[in-house]
Amino acid sequence: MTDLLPLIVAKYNYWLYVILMMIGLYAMIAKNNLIKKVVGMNIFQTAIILFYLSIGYKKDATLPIVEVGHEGQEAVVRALDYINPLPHVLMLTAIVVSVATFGVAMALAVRIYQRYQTLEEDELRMRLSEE
Amino acid sequence: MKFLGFIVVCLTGALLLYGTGQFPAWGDPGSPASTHLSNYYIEKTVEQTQVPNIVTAVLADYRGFDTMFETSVIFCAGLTCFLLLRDFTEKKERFYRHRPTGVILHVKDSEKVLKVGKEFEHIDKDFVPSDLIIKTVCRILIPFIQIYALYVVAHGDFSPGGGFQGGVIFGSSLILLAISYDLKTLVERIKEKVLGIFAAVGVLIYVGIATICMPMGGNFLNYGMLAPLLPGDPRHVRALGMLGVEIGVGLAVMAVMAIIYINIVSEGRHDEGL
Amino acid sequence: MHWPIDLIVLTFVIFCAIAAISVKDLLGTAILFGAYSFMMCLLWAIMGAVDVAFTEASVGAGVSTVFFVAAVFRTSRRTKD
Amino acid sequence: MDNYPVLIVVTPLLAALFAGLAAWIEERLSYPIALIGLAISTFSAFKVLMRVIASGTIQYRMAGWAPPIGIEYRIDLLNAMVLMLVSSVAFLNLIASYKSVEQETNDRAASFYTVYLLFVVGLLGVTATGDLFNLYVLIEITSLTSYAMVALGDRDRAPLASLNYIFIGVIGASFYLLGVGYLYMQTGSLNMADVSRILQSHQGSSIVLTAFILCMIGLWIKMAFFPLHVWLPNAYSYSPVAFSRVVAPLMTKVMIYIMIRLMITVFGYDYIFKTLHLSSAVVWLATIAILAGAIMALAQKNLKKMLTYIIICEIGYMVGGAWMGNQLGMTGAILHILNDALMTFAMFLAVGNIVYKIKDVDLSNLTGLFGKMPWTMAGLVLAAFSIIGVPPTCGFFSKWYLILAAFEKGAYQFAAALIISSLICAVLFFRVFEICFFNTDSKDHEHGNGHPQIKIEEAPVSMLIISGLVSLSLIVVGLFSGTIVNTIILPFLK
Amino acid sequence: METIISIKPLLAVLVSLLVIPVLVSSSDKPNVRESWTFIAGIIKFLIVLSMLPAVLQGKQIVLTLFKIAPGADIAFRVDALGMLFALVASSLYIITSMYSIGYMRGLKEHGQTRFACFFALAISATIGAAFSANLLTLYLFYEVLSLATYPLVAHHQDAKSKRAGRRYLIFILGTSIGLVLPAMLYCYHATGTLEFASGGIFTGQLSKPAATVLLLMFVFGFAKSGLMPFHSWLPAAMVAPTPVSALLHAVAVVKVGVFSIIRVITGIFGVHFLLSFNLGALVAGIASVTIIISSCIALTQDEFKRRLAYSTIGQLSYIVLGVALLTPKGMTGGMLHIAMHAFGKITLFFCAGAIFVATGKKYISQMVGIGKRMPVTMMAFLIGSMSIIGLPPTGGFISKWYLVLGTLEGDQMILLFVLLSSSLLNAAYFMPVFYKAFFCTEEESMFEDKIEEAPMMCVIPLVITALISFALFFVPQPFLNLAQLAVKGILGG
Repeated sequence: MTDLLPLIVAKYNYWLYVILMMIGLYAMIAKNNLIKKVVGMNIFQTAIILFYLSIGYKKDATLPIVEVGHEGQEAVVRALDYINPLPHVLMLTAIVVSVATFGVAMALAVRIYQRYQTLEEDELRMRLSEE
Repeated sequence: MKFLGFIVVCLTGALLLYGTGQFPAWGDPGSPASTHLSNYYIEKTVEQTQVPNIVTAVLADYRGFDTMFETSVIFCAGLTCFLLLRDFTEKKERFYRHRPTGVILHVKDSEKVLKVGKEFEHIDKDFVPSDLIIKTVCRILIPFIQIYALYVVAHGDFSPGGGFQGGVIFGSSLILLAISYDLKTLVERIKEKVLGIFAAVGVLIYVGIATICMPMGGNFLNYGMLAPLLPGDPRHVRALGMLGVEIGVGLAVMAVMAIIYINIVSEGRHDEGL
Repeated sequence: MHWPIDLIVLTFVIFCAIAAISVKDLLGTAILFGAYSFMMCLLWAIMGAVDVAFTEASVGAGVSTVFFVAAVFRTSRRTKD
Repeated sequence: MDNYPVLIVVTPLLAALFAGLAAWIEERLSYPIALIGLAISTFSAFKVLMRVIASGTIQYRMAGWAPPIGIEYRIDLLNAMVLMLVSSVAFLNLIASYKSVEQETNDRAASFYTVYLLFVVGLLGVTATGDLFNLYVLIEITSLTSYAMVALGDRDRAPLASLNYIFIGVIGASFYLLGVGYLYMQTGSLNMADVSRILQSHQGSSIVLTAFILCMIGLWIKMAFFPLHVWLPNAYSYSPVAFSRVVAPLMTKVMIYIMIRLMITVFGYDYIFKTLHLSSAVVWLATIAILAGAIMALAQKNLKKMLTYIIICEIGYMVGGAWMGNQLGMTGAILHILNDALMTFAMFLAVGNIVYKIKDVDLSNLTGLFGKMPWTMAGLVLAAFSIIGVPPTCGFFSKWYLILAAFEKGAYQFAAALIISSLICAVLFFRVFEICFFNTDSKDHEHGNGHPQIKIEEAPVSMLIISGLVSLSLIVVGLFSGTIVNTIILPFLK
Repeated sequence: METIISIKPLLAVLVSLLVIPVLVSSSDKPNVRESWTFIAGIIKFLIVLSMLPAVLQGKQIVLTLFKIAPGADIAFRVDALGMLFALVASSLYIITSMYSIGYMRGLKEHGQTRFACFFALAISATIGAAFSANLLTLYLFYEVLSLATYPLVAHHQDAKSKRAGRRYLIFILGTSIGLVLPAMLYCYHATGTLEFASGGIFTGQLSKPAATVLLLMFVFGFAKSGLMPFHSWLPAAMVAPTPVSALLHAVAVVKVGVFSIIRVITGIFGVHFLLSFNLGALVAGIASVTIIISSCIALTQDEFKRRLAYSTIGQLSYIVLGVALLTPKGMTGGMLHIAMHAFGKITLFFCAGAIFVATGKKYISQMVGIGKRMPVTMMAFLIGSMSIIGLPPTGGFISKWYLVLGTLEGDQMILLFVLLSSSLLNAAYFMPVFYKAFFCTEEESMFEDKIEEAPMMCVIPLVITALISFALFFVPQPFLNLAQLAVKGILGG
């Protein structure tokens, strides 16, 4: 038990990401309202982004922006001083993808509401089976 | 469904927790992720590209190919919203305000559209904002927001930010205009056609810059080959290439954000809305 | 490490996430969702991912929320769960 | 410097953008632009294929950065084949689509072509890339465009189908992304070859195992492998014909390709079959998938819906073959990627022609079609035979390899499932043929004198020619399957 | 054995395939269309015939088209057995085309172009099956034949033909996909080849139970051979127009089934292999049961074509029986019976069709006195039925003679008994027809005076086939030589 606590503390970001992801996934599967599902989807995606950024984090390191001296006085850059930039890059892309999906999902929700006047899945299913 | 969802979620969670067991400690500088590739980027970026913001450099140069498609994704999202929602038919039910008297006319189911001018004013059915304070504040704020957006785009090489963030901020300023006044104001100022062309042109700038590198003798996206075309220090050519690309991204993102907003909020009719 | 801040933000993130999917009013969900995004963005800023945090602040807390409200405006606030 | 590999992907992208611009300036220009873009792409794919066959794997460095640093295109025989397949199917479909797009999306055809091209860009990029994250971005492009396309179909039901597709698609893509994250955490790299090299020394790691499971589940969701298939039937059957003709043959097949690519190039045979021992379990799953797909297809009353369930059944073939763990199985799976894409394409081309004429393809509406649309039906019959697995159509030969692989591994249940599904497909299609061949309202006339002369009402020539060509290619590809196996698949697997 | 590489087998297959587009394009000019059918038939026959001398000299003509997998190509090989079958099928195709012109026009059938096209396709597949060099190619043509025949069976497009077509497909396609395909793939898996070899391809890979199961899968899987219990498609398929029943369901289709069984027994398993496990007796047993039962059922059928169909089922089993005896004489008899039965049975079907064209009657009980109105037809019928029963002086006698010799050679007294008793049954179900047709008074006759012979195009073919049946008794050489050559090749003598 003694080494469990440090383990939990040392990786709490990862635990958090798992929890968020489970929340998001649960909302996507179990929620009845389509917009709620979209929210779940977004939580799910941000959880993954959190995971990636946690991979990239480095203790005692600073932002991945190199401090450059003026005109040619380039200091020696030590890799240990800077946070890993690659996950940031990847996650920028992921955020863009998620907002794109979000926009499309919202547009679809509006379309569905136009047609059926409801966003509740059970009511939609009822309407569909009526037709 | 709830129960099934719960089980699926628990299984996923268990799998992820299982995977977490052997993770390197959080923030460990010696983990593989922080040593294999990232060191190269951190150490070589400035030397190779003259761009201090490593994220921008990796985004627009080393992994510029990803970003090109990311921009295409955004373009595609805008196009999708347009395709899904855009409705060119006029709404049958309309409201007009008679300016001199302030009487509101409710026109139901009529093909005839009243002439909007000095006498009559077309007003929204659902939402009529008319708050002087908000209008005035936004009027003052919007230009500053837009300048800030341009700054974010242009300064992306040196500080956090870049084409995408700048584009979103610029787009937000347009949305703010629509919210504080009304949708018609925005649509009149920036035509749908302009937005559509901006979106395509933005991505085209990116792909175009990338493509030009090929006839110049380099691989796709190799900004280094653009040196003969660009003025200034050839060492900065990559930074310039990235700037060009970021401008393209910004343009596209700005347009797409506005397109998505306008289409969603007006159900594709571009007349009334939040 | 600013672990107290970190911890507070973490708590908020989870709180907002759960609240966002369980509030029975979609407009409320929209706002909570914006708050969630913003908390997330803070968390990332703490972790040194400024670019990502910047993006999330403008996208997640900004534009997405606006899209959300716009969609709710055109559909309905009603939700059963 | 030779830029063909990137031209395969970039020309359609450029064409998409120009077509998008043309939508606002001169709408009629967008179709020729799209056509030219895909033609160049197909030509480049052909060039690349020839070069790869002649001189082996091609590597192309984006922006000139060496592989683990930058993104590379690594095109070997398998990629080259799939690239050729995707680009030519997309190109042919575009030719055939002109009329049906006009019919289905009258006022926004230009935007349709833009989205269509972006979809193709996504598929091509997914196939060509050698970078795990680039793959994700391109999967998202394909997904996003397909959400859009699906939603454009049937006015009433398509948006809901599309939204459900989004939810499941996002889960799938996110699982894949997570898997890549786990891999990145273990290796610090995103380049497939590099990751594979580093993974050699982490065979027992739980991170790698989780990554593997996540990637596979993600891809299975994306390819609609049986228990995860729920989104596919609605999404494919409500989408516009011009799109379902390209998504049905290509989307799932490209996903299978990715699965095979991950299995062979990234994780490696040894890891999957010697370290994990998951083979039998997945083959059992595939067996169930095949049977379930076939049985669900039996319950359908709509031709398009029925075909979508057959796709699910075919996915079981390929997954089972790939997981068989022997060379024959992999050969069968890869060959079936090609064959299934072609036969589904032929099938949907024919169905597209029918939809063009009679809108609703409920089985009860199809009476007398053999008389009305003989050429279309000929194409349909050939495609159906290929799906049933009648020699010499190509469907038979991939089945041949798959069953042999099952025998070799001793997975007799899989072989039995293949044969049963063939029989069920035969029942399915002959049910359709019966409806099309016999007039239900025909009186009990003794000797055919009462047959009214049915007027031929065929689809437009542009659609017919493509349909006929593709259907004939089923036989040609079938007869040359030995050549394909020997020049492309076996050298690749060696 | 000497082999010649030649494109002729391919040509023989392709001729009628290539003529299909021509037929389609001339669909509104019936005379042009029919002459093309003829020309194709004759060219096909000539090509087959031109290969005969080489085959009779003991050479084989081979051609490999496509390499699919090692040991399983799409390839042709013309040997004596294939030659025998191809000769029968292609010669009868010409005669049947002539007959079908008379029949189809006489009845003003619809969809004649479609009919001609699928007929051409079917005969192509038949020739292809005859010339197949390995099981894969054989299976390919077998399946093509099954599918090409479906529109012919269901030609009338009414409810009855729908049912018949459905039954036809369930039996033929179901067995070929469900039984033959796995069996074939298992063979390939076990041996790595599907090439027909005179000694079989198995070299001890199979235990007896496995071999039994595999053999049964093949024997029942080739359901076109009509072995019970997979026979009932054949009577059902009699709803098809008579030319179809005549050529396909008396000659081409059913014989392809039997031919495939012979190929599997001799080329895949090998005679010695089967002898060592005593599996020949099993097949022979199934065949004899089929012979007896089908003959008994034939007695009860009143519809003329159905009676013929059950007779066909019995006769096909003769062939299987003969080959399953695994003795030289028996196999010769079986193979010879392919030819002899073909000429006899096609005559009978032609007669049934001619009667139908002339009078519209389908049932035997309605045919009282027809012999007086259509004497030529009924005389041909007599010769045909004698050939089937096995009475001299018709060709049927020769094959049956060899079969009997075969049973004696193999000491199979039960089988001998089966053969003889079934001959009696044959006579029992054919002779009443003849009796009804001729031996009745003028009052009993069911026919008006105005009834005449069917059109010339119907009568000439049946006269020709009857004469050939007759002539084969005196000149059985080409077929007999081929059969003996084939047996010699198989037994490695």
